[in-house]
Amino acid sequence: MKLKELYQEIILEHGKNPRNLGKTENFNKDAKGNNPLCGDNVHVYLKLNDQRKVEDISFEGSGCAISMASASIMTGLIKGKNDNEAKEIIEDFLGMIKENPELKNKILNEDDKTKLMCLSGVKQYPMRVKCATLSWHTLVSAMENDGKEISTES
Amino acid sequence: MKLKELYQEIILEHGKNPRNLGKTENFNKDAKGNNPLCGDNVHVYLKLNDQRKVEDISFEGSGCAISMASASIMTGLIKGKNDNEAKEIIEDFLGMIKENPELKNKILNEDDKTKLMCLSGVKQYPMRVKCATLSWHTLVSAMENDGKEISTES
Amino acid sequence: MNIDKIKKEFPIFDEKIHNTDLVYLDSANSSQKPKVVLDRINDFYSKQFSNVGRSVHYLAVAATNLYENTRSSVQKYINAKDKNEIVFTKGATEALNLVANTLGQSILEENDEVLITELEHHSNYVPWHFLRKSKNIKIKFAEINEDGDIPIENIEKEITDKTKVIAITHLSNVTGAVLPIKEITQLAHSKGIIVVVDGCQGGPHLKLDMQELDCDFYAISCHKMYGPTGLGVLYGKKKWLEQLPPYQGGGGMINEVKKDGISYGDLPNKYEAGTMATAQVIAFDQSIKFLESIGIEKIIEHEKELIEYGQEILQKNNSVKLIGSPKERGGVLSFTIEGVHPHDIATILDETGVAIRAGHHCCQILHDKLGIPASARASLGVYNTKDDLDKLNEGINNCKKIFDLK
Amino acid sequence: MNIDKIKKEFPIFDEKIHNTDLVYLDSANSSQKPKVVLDRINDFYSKQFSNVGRSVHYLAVAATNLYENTRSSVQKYINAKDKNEIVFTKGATEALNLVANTLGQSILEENDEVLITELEHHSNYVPWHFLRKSKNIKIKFAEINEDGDIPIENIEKEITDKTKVIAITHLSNVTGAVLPIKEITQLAHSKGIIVVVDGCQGGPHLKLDMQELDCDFYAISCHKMYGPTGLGVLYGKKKWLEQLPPYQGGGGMINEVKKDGISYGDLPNKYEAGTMATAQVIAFDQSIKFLESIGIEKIIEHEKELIEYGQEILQKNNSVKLIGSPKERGGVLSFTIEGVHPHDIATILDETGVAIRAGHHCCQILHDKLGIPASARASLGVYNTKDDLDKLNEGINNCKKIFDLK
Ligand SMILES: Cc1ncc(COP(=O)(O)O)c(C=O)c1O
Ligand SMILES: Cc1ncc(COP(=O)(O)O)c(C=O)c1O
Repeated sequence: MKLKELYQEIILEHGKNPRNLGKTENFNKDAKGNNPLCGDNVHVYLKLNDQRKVEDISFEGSGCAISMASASIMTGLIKGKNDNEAKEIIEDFLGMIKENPELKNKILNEDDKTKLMCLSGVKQYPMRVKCATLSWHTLVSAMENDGKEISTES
Repeated sequence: MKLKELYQEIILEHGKNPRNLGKTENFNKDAKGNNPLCGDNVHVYLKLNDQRKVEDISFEGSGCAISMASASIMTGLIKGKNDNEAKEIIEDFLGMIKENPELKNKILNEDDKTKLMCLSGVKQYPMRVKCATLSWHTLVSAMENDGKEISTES
Repeated sequence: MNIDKIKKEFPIFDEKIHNTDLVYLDSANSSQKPKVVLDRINDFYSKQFSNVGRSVHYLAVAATNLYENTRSSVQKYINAKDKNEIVFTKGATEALNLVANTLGQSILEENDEVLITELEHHSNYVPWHFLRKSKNIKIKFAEINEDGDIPIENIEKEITDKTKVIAITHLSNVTGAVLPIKEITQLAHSKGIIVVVDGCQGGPHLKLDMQELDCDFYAISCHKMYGPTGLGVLYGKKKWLEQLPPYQGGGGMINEVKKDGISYGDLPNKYEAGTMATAQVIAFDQSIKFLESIGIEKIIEHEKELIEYGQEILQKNNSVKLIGSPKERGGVLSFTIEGVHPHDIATILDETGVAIRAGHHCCQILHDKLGIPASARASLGVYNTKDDLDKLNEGINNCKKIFDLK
Repeated sequence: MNIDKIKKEFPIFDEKIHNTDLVYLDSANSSQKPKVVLDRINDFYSKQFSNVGRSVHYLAVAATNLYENTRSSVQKYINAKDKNEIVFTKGATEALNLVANTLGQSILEENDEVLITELEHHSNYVPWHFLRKSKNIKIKFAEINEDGDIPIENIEKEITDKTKVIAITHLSNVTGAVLPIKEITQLAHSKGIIVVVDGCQGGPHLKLDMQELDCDFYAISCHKMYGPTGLGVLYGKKKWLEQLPPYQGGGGMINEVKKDGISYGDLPNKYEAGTMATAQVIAFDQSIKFLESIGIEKIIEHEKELIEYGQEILQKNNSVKLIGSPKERGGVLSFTIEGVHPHDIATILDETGVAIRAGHHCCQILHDKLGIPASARASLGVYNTKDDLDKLNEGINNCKKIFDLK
């Protein structure tokens, strides 16, 4: 049953108790994301230090289990990485959701990769892909800090 | 063959050599008619004297054989009638074209009625009814002289 | 009313979704189509097709007559006084844009107020927002009460001597609240205010009587009334349609065209520029015949029974919270489950063939007011049964199981 | 190219008109539809129907994908650079209104000039006339030459430093003249002028390559391209569609909706407010596949042969006067018979099953210029044959007999 793959334990658990929820103190980069069709929204806050390392990251927002879990897992994995590593992880994740069977990056350890792969269940739910990717797109925007609001329709 | 009923001798003859074509001198009432879908147009000029008799009537315009013949026959029959008679003839004609099998008025003689009945062939051509009635509607408007342009779409 | 028989008229219910029967509870979004409508489309295209109104050949004449027949059928169905008060549009959204735009061109002035409600669909807000931007009009919102209703007092309260238009839904696509249009119109007209009704949900669920409601405009969405997509109807009182300027320009809507000026055609051509949705208009006649064959009174009764049943079982279900409890509710049951996001509900229900909608249903203002980003919505059509609502309830229980709720 | 086989794909040709075979020479008005298109409509409604883009259930997902597939097919068929440059409208007329309206809102200013031509259809004149009324822009007309062509010099001549837009037909629906859009665009762009092309007749008769033409906007009428009624396509360069304001407001085109402000969605949603013509969009994919299965080059060749044959026999026929003799003529043969009004011609032809159109074909400016109130028009589709043109000629001879002409 596909539903089991979508709503794995870890997704449900992160969805219910999302990590890094709130507004990081002293953030210096942020962006908002929005899914106009369903009303989901997310706001990602980032503290990038001088070495361009993500010192802190958090998010605010509301959304379905998938989107909350995705944001929760994402923030957990990105914290402590520098911006190039972060970008590689993001790209790898989006590629996996889109088409790749697996994650390819060499930055995350196996445990972390397993966590991320839990989100691969959405591949069978095209309308839910946006839920899984919204926070990631918003993170990209925050890092570029171009101030542009991200919508999953673009 | 229905076409023969539509294009009777008399229609073709009047269509080719319309009577009362031109602009009556000293007209005191007039109106324009227009069929926006096909571009046919007619301008009816009327000289109504103090006794409200149609002293003169004419028309300008361009259109198909049916519309030219109709205007030509109409102007011939209306000349010399007073306005109540004219109205009765118009109503009778429009009623015949719409649904009545025959003309009912007691004003026209049999010869004149026969002429008018030649236009009844359009009953089998719904899209051509407007061609036969445009000048008549325009005449009504001229008599009322309300200055409103008549369009067969109304 | 024999629902089994009615359901058989809808080919879609022969299909399997995820290997189970389809439980379609998304009719407020768009209704399914009976076979007569599909057959009419097919027949028209394959045996009678021509463009209407423009040629004098056989097919064109026949098509034009069929097209105008639908106009007469709609007139009768909604009890409009005049056939020319019926304008075909591409949808209710276009109908509402037409009204806002032409009122904006000719009647509304800077600082005039348009009064809408917190229940309005974006299609009855954004077109007025355009005028807020371009003409500096004001938009006011009549508030919902705790039942999700708009009592007439809440409207009266917002009326000022600047209020020129009240634009309001007949039936909320979220709370299902039926608004007292007739009374609102009386109130509005006593103050010279124009009433525009968004009848998208009124169309399929309520008896439509324009002369009784007396509103100035009423917008209908044909695809929600068992008709084809790409078609709407704007009812407008003749005095307005004659007075207002045209909306779109093009072939068919003109009287005379010269290089230095253009005069426009009479009704209904004036508002039907370009080639219209000919086949859809012609087929919509069958939708009306279908509705008439059952009778709107019967449909209302049937849906009322379902709504009551649905309310009952959902109210009994722990964690489920119904949105609104309006005095009169038509066709729609929106709800949330504490701890499960509406999108997750919809996905989980879908797995057992139960199709509902999740989101803000184009009513973001309302959801903001309710303090929720989204809701789940089960909406009814003439083909639904209590069994469908039981399956909805089972699906909800399945959500709760997956999310480990009581 | 096997016309017999192609003709068999169109169910309408199994029908009898006045007890004779249908000779359909009114495709410039609207084309007939192949069975694949009708089947797709029927299949979609009866097996897959749902609204697109708004729900997450199975049917909605499938419908959304089908809908977006057509966008991709159109993109490929007209060689647009980006999928989001394809906007679905209710017709070409709406597409042209959209362009005029949004340019009027944001770019055109008082005394700016829009240059159109004497060949333009009312749908490419009235929308600009609206701006003449509301914004006091000027409209200029590039003149036809004696062949019914618009040589590029006649356009160049009218350009001033006030010219902001050239709005021009690709293929005249009266003279059949094919205009040199690519050259016109080069000229226009060298002066910073926006080019809007009315592609209604280009769509079915010419190879469409947006990147080659390089025009800024191109309007297509799907029902003239063997597709369903109630659907059009607006191609617009991304830079414009991104920059211009929205046209209609409603569900689906928004980003965020608050009481005091609204932000709009990204392309293509921004221009697709409300429920779209879902079934028609999905079926139009089959029209494109049908066109591709034959190949537009083959169609052009076939129609060219017919046009040459038609010109030949009509030129030989006394009293018949062809309208225009453009350098390149596509799809259309308009004519008059001295002494017989076009309406009479159409009625008489119809009696033998020959369907043509009579009137000004929504080109009153052109007819005024030619000094005739109306003309008769035979227009071609992929299903026509020389035999059809022979029947046209016979019908003309019948007119002459009835009207006692030589
Ligand atoms: C050249 C031209 N432009 C515009 C139109 C209008 O297209 P539609 O009626 O499909 O909107 C037509 C067809 O009627 C046409 O031939
Ligand atoms: C209340 C209400 N208003 C307006 C609309 C918009 O109708 P459409 O999308 O058919 O234009 C809808 C449906 O989506 C609706 O439910």
